[in-house]
Amino acid sequence: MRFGTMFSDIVSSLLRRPITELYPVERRATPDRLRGQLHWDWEACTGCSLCAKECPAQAVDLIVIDKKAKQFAMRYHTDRCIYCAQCVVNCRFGCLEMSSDEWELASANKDPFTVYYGDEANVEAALADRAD
Amino acid sequence: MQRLERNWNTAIERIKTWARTNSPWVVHFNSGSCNGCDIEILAALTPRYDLERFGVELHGSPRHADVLICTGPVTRQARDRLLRIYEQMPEPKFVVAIGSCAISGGVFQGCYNIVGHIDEVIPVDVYVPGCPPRPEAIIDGVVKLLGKLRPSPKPVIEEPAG
Amino acid sequence: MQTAERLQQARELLEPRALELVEPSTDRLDAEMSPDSLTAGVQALHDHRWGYLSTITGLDLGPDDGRLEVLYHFCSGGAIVTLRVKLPHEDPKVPTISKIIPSAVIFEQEIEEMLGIDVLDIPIKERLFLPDDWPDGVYPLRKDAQLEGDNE
Amino acid sequence: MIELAALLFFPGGLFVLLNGMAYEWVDRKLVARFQNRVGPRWFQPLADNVKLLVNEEVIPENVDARLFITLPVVALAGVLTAALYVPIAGFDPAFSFEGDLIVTIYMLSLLTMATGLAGANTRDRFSLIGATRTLTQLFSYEAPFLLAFLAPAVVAGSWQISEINDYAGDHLWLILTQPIGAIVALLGLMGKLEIPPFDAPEAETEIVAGALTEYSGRGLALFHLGRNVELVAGITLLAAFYLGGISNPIEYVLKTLAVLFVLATVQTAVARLRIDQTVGVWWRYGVLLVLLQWLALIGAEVIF
Amino acid sequence: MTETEKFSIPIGPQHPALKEPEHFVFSVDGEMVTSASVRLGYAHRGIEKSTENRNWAQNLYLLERICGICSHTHALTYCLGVEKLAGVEIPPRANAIRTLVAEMERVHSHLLWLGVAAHEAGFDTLFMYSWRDRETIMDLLEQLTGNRVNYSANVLGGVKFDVDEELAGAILDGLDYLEKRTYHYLDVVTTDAAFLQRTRGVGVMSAERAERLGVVGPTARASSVARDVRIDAPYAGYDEYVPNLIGHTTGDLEARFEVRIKELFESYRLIREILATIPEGELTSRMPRRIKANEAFSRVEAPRGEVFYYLRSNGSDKPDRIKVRTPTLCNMASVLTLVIGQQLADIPMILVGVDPCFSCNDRMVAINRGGRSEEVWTWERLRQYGIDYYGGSH
Ligand code: SF4
Ligand code: SF4
Ligand code: SF4
Ligand code: SF4
Ligand code: SF4
Ligand code: SF4
Ligand code: SF4
Ligand code: SF4
Repeated sequence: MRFGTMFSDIVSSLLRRPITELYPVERRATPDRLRGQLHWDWEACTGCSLCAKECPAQAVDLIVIDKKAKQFAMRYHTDRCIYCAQCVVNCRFGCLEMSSDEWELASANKDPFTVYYGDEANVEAALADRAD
Repeated sequence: MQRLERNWNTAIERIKTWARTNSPWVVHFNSGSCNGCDIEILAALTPRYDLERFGVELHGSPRHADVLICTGPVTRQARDRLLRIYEQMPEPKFVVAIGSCAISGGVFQGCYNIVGHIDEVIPVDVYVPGCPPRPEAIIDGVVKLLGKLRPSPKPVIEEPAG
Repeated sequence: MQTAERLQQARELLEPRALELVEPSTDRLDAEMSPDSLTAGVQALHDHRWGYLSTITGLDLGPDDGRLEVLYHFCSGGAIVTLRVKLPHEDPKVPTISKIIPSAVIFEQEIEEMLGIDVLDIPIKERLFLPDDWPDGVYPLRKDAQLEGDNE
Repeated sequence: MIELAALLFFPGGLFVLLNGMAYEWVDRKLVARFQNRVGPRWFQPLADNVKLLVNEEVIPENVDARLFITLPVVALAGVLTAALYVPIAGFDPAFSFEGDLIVTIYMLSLLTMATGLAGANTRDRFSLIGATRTLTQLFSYEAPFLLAFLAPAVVAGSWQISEINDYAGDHLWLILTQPIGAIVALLGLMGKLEIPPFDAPEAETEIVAGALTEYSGRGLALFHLGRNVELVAGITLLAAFYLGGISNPIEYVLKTLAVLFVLATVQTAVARLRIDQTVGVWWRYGVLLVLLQWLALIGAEVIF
Repeated sequence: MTETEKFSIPIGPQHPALKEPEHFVFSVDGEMVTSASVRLGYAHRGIEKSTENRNWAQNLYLLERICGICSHTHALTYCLGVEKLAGVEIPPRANAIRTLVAEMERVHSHLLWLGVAAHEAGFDTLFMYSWRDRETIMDLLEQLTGNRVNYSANVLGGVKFDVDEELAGAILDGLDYLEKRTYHYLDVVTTDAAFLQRTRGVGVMSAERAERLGVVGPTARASSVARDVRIDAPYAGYDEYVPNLIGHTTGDLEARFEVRIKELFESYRLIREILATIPEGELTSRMPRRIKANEAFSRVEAPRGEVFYYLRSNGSDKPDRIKVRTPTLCNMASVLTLVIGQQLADIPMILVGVDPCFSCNDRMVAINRGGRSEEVWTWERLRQYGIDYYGGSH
């Protein structure tokens, strides 16, 4: 039984700089594997929809614009996504990737949480579809 | 004379805003989360991230708090508690929803005992997606909340519906 | 003691009381019980200090079978013994085993609440998981339960 | 006129408040550094208090509203009065008379009493428990604390703070001759301020925020400020009595900060005592130790 | 006292640390506790039912989120069960990586628990330091898996990622630091006077009692019940990487601290062993999307004790029934039975003693005498009552 077993820690901390990282002033590099926002390469996509099918949170939708011509758009909800990467695993064509740098997604309103991917015409078509 | 009064009023407003943005005291409520977000919030208070740098203090009583930090989807049983805590907080009050399930239900969408996400029960000021968001992302959310307060202090939030 | 030995011991204990014994894999022994012989089986395991009650699972076997089933899982080392009781869909009743194993109450409460299985003489009848305003007679784990929100 | 200014601004009122906030910052910063983190910014206590002052004050239902509002005022007024008799900033106390030591010590207790009453008044269960604990603790440390402060008075042969201060300045530091008294006084002060390990009355893990659970806005701010003033007055007294007196601002700053440093160290290095343990510690050891020292003092008087 | 008195222990609904809020109600006849019940459900989301509406892959992530603290445990238990159902053998390298993550999770969880327990005891400095050091393992987990909590390391049939030399080196460096710190914490919890007076001799549970009640995990082991699924029924990589059983005989709170901290050393050893001898090979096996009708059990040793899953498939791409039994529920059940027939005055010790986490135990009790005015009892008052009741020999 002793008193003040943490004393050594206290003294050494007083003499050292705090361990605190000064985020947001300093931003530590994030590991490569970090799972942030999802990105989609529409050129490689075949439209198999496997990504959407096994998404546990209904966070991705594949919007078919023109099936024959392989024209697709993708709607992705950053606020539903649970960053599990099942969609990345499922895609056999490697179209999906999770950014290791885009994880500061906080926002004061929900608009930025719905993201459309695809080339311009397709996104517009998808948006128009939604407006109806 | 009128100008003096106006200047005086803006000065007072400035001071109020300054004090509020520099002293956000928080209270935390888990309305059915998986604990993942909760431990990350706690982690944000510990030496590595140290939210006290921004004046954030964790309080147990909603009466002392300015900011309610919510995690998790809202379960049927927790709904009333959430409302009650929100009502107990003094004005002006702010709400931060942490984690995908607090914003949209996340992975728990469609479970039978979930009544919805936080902003279906009380108004939310800042959303922080992630499952769970990293402590830095939570700090980012807090900073965004403070930024939101800064330009013009937000007037009283309207009472929650229901 | 090896898993096989443990299972052998359990087999000896349950043989006289079970309707049927099967070993689906090397670490398992399943004993089909009738609601009446259940307590005797549990008592036998308990008296010989065979393992501990891990949990009780209730399940709905679906419209084809039309029955409910309650599984009592006992673990000892690597061995798992399961006592299975099949019950009718209408008015299902099992005796409580909490007289023998008091810590079973919580699991029994759960099957009552989630599946509407009447556990006779259970010491506690209060709600455990479901919200206070949950409607009576709705048992979420039954296959035919009508639950709002549980779409998809 | 000058007296009024002394009362309101310096060394009374405003100065003590600012001083209190500054010391709160030092204390929090030290604790943070001891825990290897950065800690609050220098204006943190100011921002906290201003914010509380401008925020809405919720008056819960079924409390005595008048009491609810006046208690914080009484608490702050009490400690501010106490501060007038203490050599703040190294100047002679604003007021002084024979026996002011006793008055000061009781004025310092007023804050605790008010806190307890405030808790009892709000009827919230956490507040009630907090109030009970606050008062229990008050009764347990009060006697040894008082005795520890009276010992210097006895050797100085006066009940007047300024005279004891002068005496302490002229003689060997009392912390050397009366070490036990110094320790008991320090611990008593920690008990008064409800800082760890004596923070059971507001143990966040157990009873949310103790007696003040239901307070918000202005009331909470006043209690906070009261606590800060008490901190200043307390450590000033301690430094004046046990660390060789305080006669100029430099001495004041150095000596009070030294006490504050010790306070912060002790508070970081220990775990919270349960309330029954707190009471036990005080009655079993606190009183005993002080009495021992008294005996030694009397013995010394007799021999020399 | 003939009226029935009811005690209820409300657990702060807002609770920054962890754990689902729970609510105990004790009925008392005079001095004797006649029944005890617990109210869960504030965090009840209806997960078990929802599994029946999701396909096998989606359920992995749903179940992982039963609890963020042992997320990998739940995902692992589920994967092992599903693989058993489908009869899929997973590659040895995947098994080793699963074991690696499981042990790293144990490290994070035990350090977290140490911090929270210290915080509950009012020892914030220990809380701050243990969480500071916990960041080391959190960083490593993030580097390895891509997320700090809810790692999603598993897929059905294997794991998502590999460890390379560089990562292994980083992990080993982290462990060296943590090991040094862990010795220090062991020293703190076994010698610090202020801390020991809150833990030594508190909440003692005898071996016989623990055995009978089916208590699991470190709580059981601290009462010298040798129960550890990793040893009793090895899963994943544990038949190659065998942990030693850490036990203690006194069964009090101090013993539980010691067991957990000593388990950390075991975890460090296992992690080092895994990294040194990890087998080469594939990371995944093929999983069918539909699984033939079958049933399986799956047991895994979570940081807090045994997790038990029952899984049943019906030939579709969705499960027919999944039953989850978490260690906390199991230990909770034992609390409730332990108190029946006990003196009122013993309740606090029993609660504090059996439950592995204290966050809610050190709160308070409200007494409702026959439905009239609600009298409030503090934890302290109850404890004081206990002391008085036993003649104040304390
Ligand atoms: S392999 Fe993929 S793209 Fe091809 S048919 Fe199957 S699901 Fe569709
Ligand atoms: S990461 Fe997971 S939750 Fe997010 S879109 Fe992909 S599958 Fe869905
Ligand atoms: S899984 Fe890949 S290829 Fe298939 S729809 Fe999704 S992104 Fe396109
Ligand atoms: S967002 Fe994810 S980590 Fe947070 S509570 Fe929900 S499931 Fe858990
Ligand atoms: S004491 Fe309880 S309420 Fe306070 S921070 Fe700790 S866990 Fe949360
Ligand atoms: S784990 Fe338990 S409490 Fe949580 S949702 Fe499932 S049944 Fe409810
Ligand atoms: S035992 Fe259960 S509740 Fe506790 S941390 Fe693990 S998964 Fe979560
Ligand atoms: S500390 Fe124990 S009793 Fe409290 S919430 Fe956690 S598991 Fe439940």
